[in-house]
Amino acid sequence: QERTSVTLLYTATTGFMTAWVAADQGFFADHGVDVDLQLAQNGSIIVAGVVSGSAQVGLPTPTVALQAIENGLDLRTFASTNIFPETSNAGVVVGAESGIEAAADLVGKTVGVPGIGGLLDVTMRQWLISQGVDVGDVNIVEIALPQTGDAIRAGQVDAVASVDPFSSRAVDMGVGRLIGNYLDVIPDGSAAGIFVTTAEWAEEHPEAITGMQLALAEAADFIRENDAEARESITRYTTLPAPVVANVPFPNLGGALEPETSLGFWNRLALEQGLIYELVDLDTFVIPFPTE
Amino acid sequence: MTALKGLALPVALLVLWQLAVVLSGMQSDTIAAPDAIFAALGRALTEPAFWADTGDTLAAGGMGLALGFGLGTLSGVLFGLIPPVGRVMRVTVELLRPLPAIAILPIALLIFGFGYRLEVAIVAFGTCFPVLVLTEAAVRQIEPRLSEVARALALSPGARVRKIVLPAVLPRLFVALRLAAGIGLIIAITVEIAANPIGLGARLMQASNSLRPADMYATLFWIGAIGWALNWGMLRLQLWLFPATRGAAQ
Amino acid sequence: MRHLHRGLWFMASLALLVALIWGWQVLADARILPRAFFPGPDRTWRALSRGFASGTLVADTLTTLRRLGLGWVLASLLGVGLGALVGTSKWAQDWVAPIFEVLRPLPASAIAPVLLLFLGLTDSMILTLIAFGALWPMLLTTVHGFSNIHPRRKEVARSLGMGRGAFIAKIALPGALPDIMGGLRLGLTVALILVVVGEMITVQGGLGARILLAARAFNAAEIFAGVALLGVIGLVTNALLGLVETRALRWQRR
Amino acid sequence: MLETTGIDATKSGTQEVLRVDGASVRYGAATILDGVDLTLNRGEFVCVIGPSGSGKTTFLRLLAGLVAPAEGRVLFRGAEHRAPSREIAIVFQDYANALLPWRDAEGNVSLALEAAGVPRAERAGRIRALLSKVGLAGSEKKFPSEMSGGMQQRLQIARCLAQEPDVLLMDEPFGALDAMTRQKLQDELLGIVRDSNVTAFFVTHDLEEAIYLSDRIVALEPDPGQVCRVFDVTLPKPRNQLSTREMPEFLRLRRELFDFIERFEP
Amino acid sequence: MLETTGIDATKSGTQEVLRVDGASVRYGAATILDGVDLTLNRGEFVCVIGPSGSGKTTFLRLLAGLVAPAEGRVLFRGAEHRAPSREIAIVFQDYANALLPWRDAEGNVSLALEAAGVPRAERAGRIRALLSKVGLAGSEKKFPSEMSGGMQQRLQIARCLAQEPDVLLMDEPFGALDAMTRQKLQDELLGIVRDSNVTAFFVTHDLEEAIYLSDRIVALEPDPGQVCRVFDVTLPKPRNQLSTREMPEFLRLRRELFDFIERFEP
Ligand SMILES: Nc1ncnc2c1ncn2[C@@H]1O[C@H](COP(=O)(O)OP(=O)(O)OP(=O)(O)O)[C@@H](O)[C@H]1O
Ligand SMILES: Nc1ncnc2c1ncn2[C@@H]1O[C@H](COP(=O)(O)OP(=O)(O)OP(=O)(O)O)[C@@H](O)[C@H]1O
Ligand SMILES: [Mg+2]
Ligand SMILES: [Mg+2]
Repeated sequence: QERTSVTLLYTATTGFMTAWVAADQGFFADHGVDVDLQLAQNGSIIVAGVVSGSAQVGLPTPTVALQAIENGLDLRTFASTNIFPETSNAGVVVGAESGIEAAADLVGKTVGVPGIGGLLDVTMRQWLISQGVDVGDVNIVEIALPQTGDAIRAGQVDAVASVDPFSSRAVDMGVGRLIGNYLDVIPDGSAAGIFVTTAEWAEEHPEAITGMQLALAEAADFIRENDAEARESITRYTTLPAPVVANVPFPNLGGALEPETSLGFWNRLALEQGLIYELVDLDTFVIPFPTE
Repeated sequence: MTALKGLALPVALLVLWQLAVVLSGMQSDTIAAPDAIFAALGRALTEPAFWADTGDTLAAGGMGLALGFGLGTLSGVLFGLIPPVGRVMRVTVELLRPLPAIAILPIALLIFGFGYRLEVAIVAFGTCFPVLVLTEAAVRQIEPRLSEVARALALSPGARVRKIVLPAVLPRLFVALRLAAGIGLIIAITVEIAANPIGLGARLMQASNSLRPADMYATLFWIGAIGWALNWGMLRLQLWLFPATRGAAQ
Repeated sequence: MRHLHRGLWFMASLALLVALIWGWQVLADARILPRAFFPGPDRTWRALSRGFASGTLVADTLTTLRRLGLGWVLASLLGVGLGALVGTSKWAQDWVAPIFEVLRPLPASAIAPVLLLFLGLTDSMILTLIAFGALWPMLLTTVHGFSNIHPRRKEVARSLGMGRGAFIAKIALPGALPDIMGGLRLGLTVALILVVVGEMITVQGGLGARILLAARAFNAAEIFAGVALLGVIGLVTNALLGLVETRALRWQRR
Repeated sequence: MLETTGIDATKSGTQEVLRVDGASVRYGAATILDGVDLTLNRGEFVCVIGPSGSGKTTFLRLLAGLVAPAEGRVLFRGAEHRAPSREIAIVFQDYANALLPWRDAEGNVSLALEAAGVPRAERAGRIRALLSKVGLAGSEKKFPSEMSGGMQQRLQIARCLAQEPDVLLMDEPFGALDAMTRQKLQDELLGIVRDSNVTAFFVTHDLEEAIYLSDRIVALEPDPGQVCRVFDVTLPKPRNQLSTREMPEFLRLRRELFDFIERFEP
Repeated sequence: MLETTGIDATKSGTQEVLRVDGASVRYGAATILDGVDLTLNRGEFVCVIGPSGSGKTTFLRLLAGLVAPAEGRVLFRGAEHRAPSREIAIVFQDYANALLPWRDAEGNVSLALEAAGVPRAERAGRIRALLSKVGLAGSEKKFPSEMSGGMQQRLQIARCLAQEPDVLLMDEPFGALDAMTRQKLQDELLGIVRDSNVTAFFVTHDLEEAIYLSDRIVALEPDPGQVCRVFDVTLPKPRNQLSTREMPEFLRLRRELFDFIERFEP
């Protein structure tokens, strides 16, 4: 059997653990794919890495991938990392003594997000809209997630749309308080992150893609049975302190992609918020799992 | 003695910092006390991976600097010596020169992907133009009498550059090189922070993302130390290369 | 006569630029450059005019210009002032200069997180970032200019009984002016870089933020539009500085 | 006012201004001047001659307080003198470096007035007078780079005169001038020294010039520089370019100096 | 080989080397030289005198090809001459700027030899000979900044001689030298001109020097610079510092030149 080498770009988010486990436990290798995992500094450069050929596969969030397609980059996706609902603590963190209780109180306030135009940002906006707030009345700025606690304490921002472990840490430090999980607006089954490659590479290596799909399915099964090994992989790839990792809840593991269920929500959201100008043809975009 | 004086102020600042952290009993994901930082640095210095990262940054930055500095001096000398060339290129250079290297990162990323090539290209772009401008100015400001001596001796263009132009501009070229090295290091680190998953910048970013401020500041200190050592080494080199400056005391 | 001469060269230089842009268009039309990330001049131009028509690009440009100007002036005052201090005072050379040497190589972008912490996502954070980063070229060139003053001129000052202030104002500064002007130019370039970096970090408006967002959305035409505007800003500010320089260095023409 | 080594300074008599006591100057290991003695009195005109490289410039720098003696002392008005003073003006041999290239002729003269705190309103008039005294009327707006060598040197002289010094140290100030300009400036200088009772120390390699100007001529011997002879010039004053130069005493001195200096033919 | 304006160049007769035809030089709006004519023949020694600022240096720069005439022409060996050539050596008035500060004495002389492609092995010997000819033996390793003014000027002369030029243009080369060194170098120079049949163009403000050296003396009139008189010097050769200077013809010429130049007193 011919072997394929693949460089896979990821960011240190626990949601991507199926890929780590599949690599650590040799599932990829079992299916003829030698995967080299490479950490990207931030999510926004993952697609660029794939397009330039530095990596063959990347793990961006769906909105990013949709925008890339809109702007003429021909991409394919073949699996999801994890799917909603999120199990971990995500939510809008506000100052403990700020008096902000609900979305409506954020009008006129400054809210930090990890990346404007990123998944958390657009979702948070959608949440604001669903709570009857005009997004234009909220000042949305970027901050790095690790600074969630410090930024609120220093008064740089009034609230942060954060995720774990940063949101829990801010709460534990007594700096902040959660006022609601904005990720609730996302329909169950939507993909949180997807495995993306270029159309060109996908056409040339169909068997490698199938191999990876199978390996990811095996990894998901493995994680459900072997908690300790899975946490080891998390520690290795996030370099988070071990006590933090011990308390991290596992994500809702994904796998096969259903165009409408997995990505339909993101496609419409991106259109509504003006990130794309027409809906992306999801059936071309998604490479389905092999039917056994 | 002089070295001691130089150390006084930084040491005082460090002590103040340590005191501030201890007294305020601060617990934070972004600030660490000097003692924790030095402990982290000590630990890092024994890791091979740390040295590999240092090597990556120096190699990528160094290659970029070599390329940028080479291109910059060459075109600077050319532009300075043959004013028509400099004048014709003027608007183009002036338009490209101030472009922040970091603004072309998104595009460079799509072309070069990750790794050395990306970093080398951006560092070269970022250092080439400052060097060009400084070299051109230095060449223009050569004592006109010396240019006349060169003309009177009918020195060939090559000899003119080697015997008159370069020695006359070398001290200023060194200032340019020192500056460019600083800029090169900044750009290399910035590229690594923003995109390139190699080197000290990536380590810095990783430390900051995984809530290890002591490691982050240790890396920052290390970067500072490298820059400082680079500069110090170049000053030595200058004294060694230009013994003629010794008579300038009078 | 001389003006005419200079004007002609400027036109020639402009013509070269136009030719280069035309070549780019040809390459883009021939699809030699990948369209997705190399939009031709035509698409860049369309992005520019769209931005100007909606007014957002004008606002961003003005924001960037204001920050650039303030930050650069701040950096210049600090750089030349500290440079003069180090260049003329043995004391400062011994006690203060070493810490500059330690601080200088610190990548300004790396201290941004620390600045963010103290100053927040504000203009003052961007300005401090610029001041910290753009200070060094001016400081270095000023020190260099000061240390290269001909010893005879120092002796003239001594024999005229000039104080330190008069020496700096009348002999050292004007003598170091060619070097300082070079530093100011370089500082402007660095300041422009840092404005962009700062805006990319804070995403508080300005061309840097605009380019960042365009890059996130893979909108290459808008990236190029932003980059082109930055180029023009650099060109114009430098030309202004060049005018000041020729006026200040009139005596140098021989 | 002729040569005296009197140390006692009384108002009416010879008044010592500058004194060098057994001073030596070294650059690194090389001894340039070795045990030099000299006393300059108020209103006196002393010229220094000696072969090229004998240490004339170094001697002048010692008197100016620009170099410190390795041995011996230099006294200015009785007090040890280690730094330059505004009362001592220096005309440097390398005029090109001593002028500020970014100031025009006016500006360069103005520098001395500014240093002395002369109010702005007064300056313009004094600058014009000084420039025309050295024959630079009409070149007020020229930058040094637009002047001939002789013009630059005259500009430096004008700046030194603007200082209104008590002592005027001049290092081959007329070396770049043509014969006529030179003679005119010689007479101008003698007039200034006479009128304002300035003490002049004048380095030259022109023997006739030395005789014409001096009350006393100091001859330096090279390797290392030493005062090897002092010639008293007893020619009557005021001097005259035609008659003085034809006096037998002038011709005698000229021959004597010439014979002296011939010994050091390189 | 005395003054002739013969244009015809035959091997044995007067051979024209440099010729200036109605040349004018302008800096911006100012006319510095106006319609100057002069012919220099092979082996001839021509001195230029004139008041300070009259355009002597400019005239020399014109002959050197360092400035182009706004009107008229300069011909070198019959061909239009607009750029400097290695066959024409120039001794600049501001010697301090004309030396390479980063090379020592040897290195500065070596520059000319390198330019002429002299093999490395030969250079050392020739450099030593040249330096000792100008009295700088023993100063081979000194940098210009460690030399006195006169030494720097002699170093520049050595470099020009190393060029082995056909034409030697000198701008007040002996201005910074003492009388003895000066006389020695004058004789040295005359010897070189005689032996190697060099053409010399020599700017000076010392009238006696001009007479002693010249076959012909060109006098410049200022504002704008013009050749206003040419004096032929018919003193016998070889010349001698003592006897030549005492000849009646020498004294007559001296008086004539002096009267001439006095007209331009500033
Ligand atoms: N900075 C220096 N370092 C070493 N030696 C020096 C320095 N300056 C001068 N000298 C030496 O000191 C000696 C005397 O120099 P000085 O300039 O005083 O001579 P001078 O009599 O003025 O000569 P000239 O008439 O040529 O100007 C020379 O031999 C010179 O080489
Ligand atoms: N670059 C220049 N720009 C404008 N004017 C100049 C320039 N160079 C020289 N001049 C003017 O040209 C005239 C002649 O100068 P030049 O140097 O030829 O005189 P010179 O005869 O050599 O005088 P000196 O004996 O004092 O050296 C002077 O009036 C001078 O001011
Ligand atoms: Mg001297
Ligand atoms: Mg001249």
